Amino acid sequence: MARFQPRHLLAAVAVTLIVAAFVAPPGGDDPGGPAAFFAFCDAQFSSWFGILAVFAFLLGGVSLVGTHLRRVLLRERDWTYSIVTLVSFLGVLVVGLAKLGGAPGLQGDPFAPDAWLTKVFDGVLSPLHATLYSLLAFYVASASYRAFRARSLETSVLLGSALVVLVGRIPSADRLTAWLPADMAFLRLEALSLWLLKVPNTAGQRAIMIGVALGVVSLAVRMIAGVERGKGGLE
Amino acid sequence: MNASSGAEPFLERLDRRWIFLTLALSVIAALLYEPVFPDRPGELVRPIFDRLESLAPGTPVLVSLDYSPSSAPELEPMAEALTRHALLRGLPLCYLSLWPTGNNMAERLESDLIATEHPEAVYGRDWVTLGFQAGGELLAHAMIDSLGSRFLTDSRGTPLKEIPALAHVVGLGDFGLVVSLSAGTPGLKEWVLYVGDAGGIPLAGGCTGVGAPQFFPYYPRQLMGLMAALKGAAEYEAALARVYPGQVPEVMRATRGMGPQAVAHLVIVGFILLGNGALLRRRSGGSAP
Amino acid sequence: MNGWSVSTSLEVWVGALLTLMVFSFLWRDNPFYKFAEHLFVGVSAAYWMVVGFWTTLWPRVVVPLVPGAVKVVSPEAEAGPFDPLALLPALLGLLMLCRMVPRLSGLARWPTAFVLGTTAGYTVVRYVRSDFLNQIRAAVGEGVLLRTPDGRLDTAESVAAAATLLGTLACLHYFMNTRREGRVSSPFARLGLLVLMITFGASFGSAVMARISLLVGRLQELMGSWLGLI
Amino acid sequence: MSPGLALLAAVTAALLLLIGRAIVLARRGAPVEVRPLAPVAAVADAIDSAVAAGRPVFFVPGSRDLDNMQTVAALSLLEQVARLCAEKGARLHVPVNRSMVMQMARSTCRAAFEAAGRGHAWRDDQVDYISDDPLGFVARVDGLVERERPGACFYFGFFASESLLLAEGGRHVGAVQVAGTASPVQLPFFVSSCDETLMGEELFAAGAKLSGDAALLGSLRGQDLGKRLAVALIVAGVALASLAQAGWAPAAAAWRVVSGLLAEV
Repeated sequence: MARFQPRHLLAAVAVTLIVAAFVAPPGGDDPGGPAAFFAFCDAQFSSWFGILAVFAFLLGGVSLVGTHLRRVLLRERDWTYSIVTLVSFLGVLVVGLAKLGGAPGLQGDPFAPDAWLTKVFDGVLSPLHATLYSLLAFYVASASYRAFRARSLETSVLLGSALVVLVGRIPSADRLTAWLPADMAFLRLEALSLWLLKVPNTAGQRAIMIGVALGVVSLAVRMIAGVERGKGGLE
Repeated sequence: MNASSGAEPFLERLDRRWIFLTLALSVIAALLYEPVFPDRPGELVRPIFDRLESLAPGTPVLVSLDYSPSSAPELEPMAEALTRHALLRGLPLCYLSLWPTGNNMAERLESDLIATEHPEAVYGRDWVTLGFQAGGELLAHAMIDSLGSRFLTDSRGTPLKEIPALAHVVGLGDFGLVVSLSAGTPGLKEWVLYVGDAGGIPLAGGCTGVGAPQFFPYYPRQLMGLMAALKGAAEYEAALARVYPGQVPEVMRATRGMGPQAVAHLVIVGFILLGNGALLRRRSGGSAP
Repeated sequence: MNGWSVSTSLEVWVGALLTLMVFSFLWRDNPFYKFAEHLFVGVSAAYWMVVGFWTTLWPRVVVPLVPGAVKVVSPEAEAGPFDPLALLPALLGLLMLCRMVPRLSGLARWPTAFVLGTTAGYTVVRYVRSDFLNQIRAAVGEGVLLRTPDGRLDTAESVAAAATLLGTLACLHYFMNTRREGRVSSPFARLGLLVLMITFGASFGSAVMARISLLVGRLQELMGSWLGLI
Repeated sequence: MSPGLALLAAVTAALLLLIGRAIVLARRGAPVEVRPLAPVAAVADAIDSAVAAGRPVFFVPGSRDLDNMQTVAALSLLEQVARLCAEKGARLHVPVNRSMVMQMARSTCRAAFEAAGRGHAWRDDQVDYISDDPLGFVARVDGLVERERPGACFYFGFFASESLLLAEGGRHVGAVQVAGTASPVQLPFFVSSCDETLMGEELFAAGAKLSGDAALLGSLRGQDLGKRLAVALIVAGVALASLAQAGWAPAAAAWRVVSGLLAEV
């Protein structure tokens, strides 16, 4: 057999986990014999991924420090701001790994209420998180202004359904279409908005999900068979 | 499918910062002057309100608080509205939760609402808190036949038999209505699949805006009513204010929260119409404004 | 609207200033945003590395391999047994770090292959169950001839079920990657695209409320706890 | 093994075989005629317009790690985009927010540049790790986009609310933007802000169409066979359920068995 290559390991691990999902389903009783091996893989491999991700942090950290250090040393554009990144990165790394502010030495929980790391999270990270998120309100407004234009049949349908749902969200907006006679009640704003979110929206979501499942299985088969491109990482 | 390029004169090339400024100023103004937009219960919310109105006093109502503080802004106003309505109609309330955070969500309702607005309410008679228990959908399913099989006591250690509110309750079917206020999993979906379908038990729900689209298909066959996002809560509050003027706070939480939302939606709809108006004018040969 | 009562808490001030720095980007790129951006990168990168170290590497690699280490974190704790199992992920981790040594960088392909293998292996069955079979079950539902509890034909719901079914099949048709020679895109596929456009318009519209509440929350923080205006 | 699990095993096996067989047939030369996909064509055009304007090309492979299949699909697309950038002499910049993605993206791009005979033009720090925090990552990428003013932006892979934050940033500097994600919740934001969008399954098909590789095109036919299987199951299920509802006894009995089985999956 050709020398055992990384892509053979990929195929072996993938096939093992697929079989494990049936031979040793999670929550089942503890299987004996060969199934125990599959149960072991199913349980352990995903936790190993988490461990590898932490090892990889070293590579990311080295790259981050390298990029910003080079920018400072070569006085590239915005190099003064790279100092902010370097100082804050190394500072928080020391504060967090050394658990400063909490119990003495390395004792206690790094995320304890009085630990400096928690103060950094509450004081710096959470306001930045909340504010970045809140930019979405502005971008939703500018995106809808530009994209919802009746240029083609497709964009007109996009515009129509968005408008019906948006106006439907304005309190007592259904007064706008309350004048419609009873037998045309399904055209009233609220009924239409409910219908859009109940019928076409459900149909579209289901088709997308079924398609994605097939795309995922197809990519998995290509990876296992070793024909998938983008495995530059394995060359 | 090309959604958004194409050179168009003035109004279409409007600098996006005008949109940002208008939106910011309108929301700031709404927060300062707190406009109230009267609302009316919609097709999905009215059945829940009517159901509670029709129950004979003394019929218990189950509210499952399946959310955490991060979703409280959208779901807690629903819990408050249901609590007010049940207490006004003399329907004993039973809080439980599939989420560990359910316990303190119940405590917030007890301290912030029941203690202040309904001091006359007596624990055990007017409301009871069973609290959180692990098990998710399996817990919900097991309670169909017997509540006592999983909750031997309430959250204060009192055996179920000694709680007047649950005197006639054996299984979930003995509740006038079961409502799950759900921010995710386990939540309303599990209640529908494991309780609504299986047990044939009348089920209503409350959900966040992002979660709403997945629940619309269940209405009305598997879900008799749904409060979706802050608007759903505001609609229930509108029904309460109309039927119980003076007995409920003049402007309740969701209705106040809908002020900035309504203003922001009006601004966004306004700009969309503006953009299309310019497009139509250009297409009909008129010169750009 | 009561008068101003500006907060005196440092944390509120830091949060408010950072908020304004990020908002300034809406006007245009400027030194304040650059500062907030670079601060955000440095603090958040380090924070998640610390989380990774103390929640994953320490309890699942260091302690099993060096049982005495547990005393460093909680002096009164008992040292657990030596667990050789932890050697496997640690070895794969060290192989990954060989990427930094040019001569050995080829060894890093093995942990990458392992990770890609677990991703493919875990994902296939999960997607076939929850996104393929369960969505097919939802699409079938209870068929299209639905009855009300008292046995009558529920026309409204039957029409809705039939329309949802038709929409799903049209969208699936639109997603067909290949086609028999010469067949131009069918009107059924065009219907599928229109259903998708309705889907995107409706879900865009229904997501606006959640985005607005994020902004409302931020402004309440600024106008409330910082400036005491509301 | 419970009946539900047996059904799941049967369907999984059927899909794996359908796709595997389609790949084998295609490698043996069976022709596969592929429906053109607008976003795929737009990728090459976007790179051309970036090179013409002397502006860089940005590629964001999603905001999750290698344990997400959408990230793996994005890295397959990255190989094609890197190949095109090498051939057309475009400056490629790949900001990433996971260390393992950084490592694989670097080796993928270096392999593509070397295959195009321009290995010397590739520097590993064109793939730069920013932060594991999705929002810290987005704040940085929006800043970079605003300052480097890329001519083309590609967003492929898993995105949460980062989708609109990135797409509006790129739109503001006038970049040609092509996106692709499998999450139905984020697709509306990409459709509204990008020039072209790969929807759901198309994210997994674009790499194959860009490469034109026989085996990969074969897998697309396999995906289509899977869709025909889904349509067949749906139509049969609806027919059976409707007949049962219409009161035809044998259908009702069969439907009880089938729906019971489906419920157990």
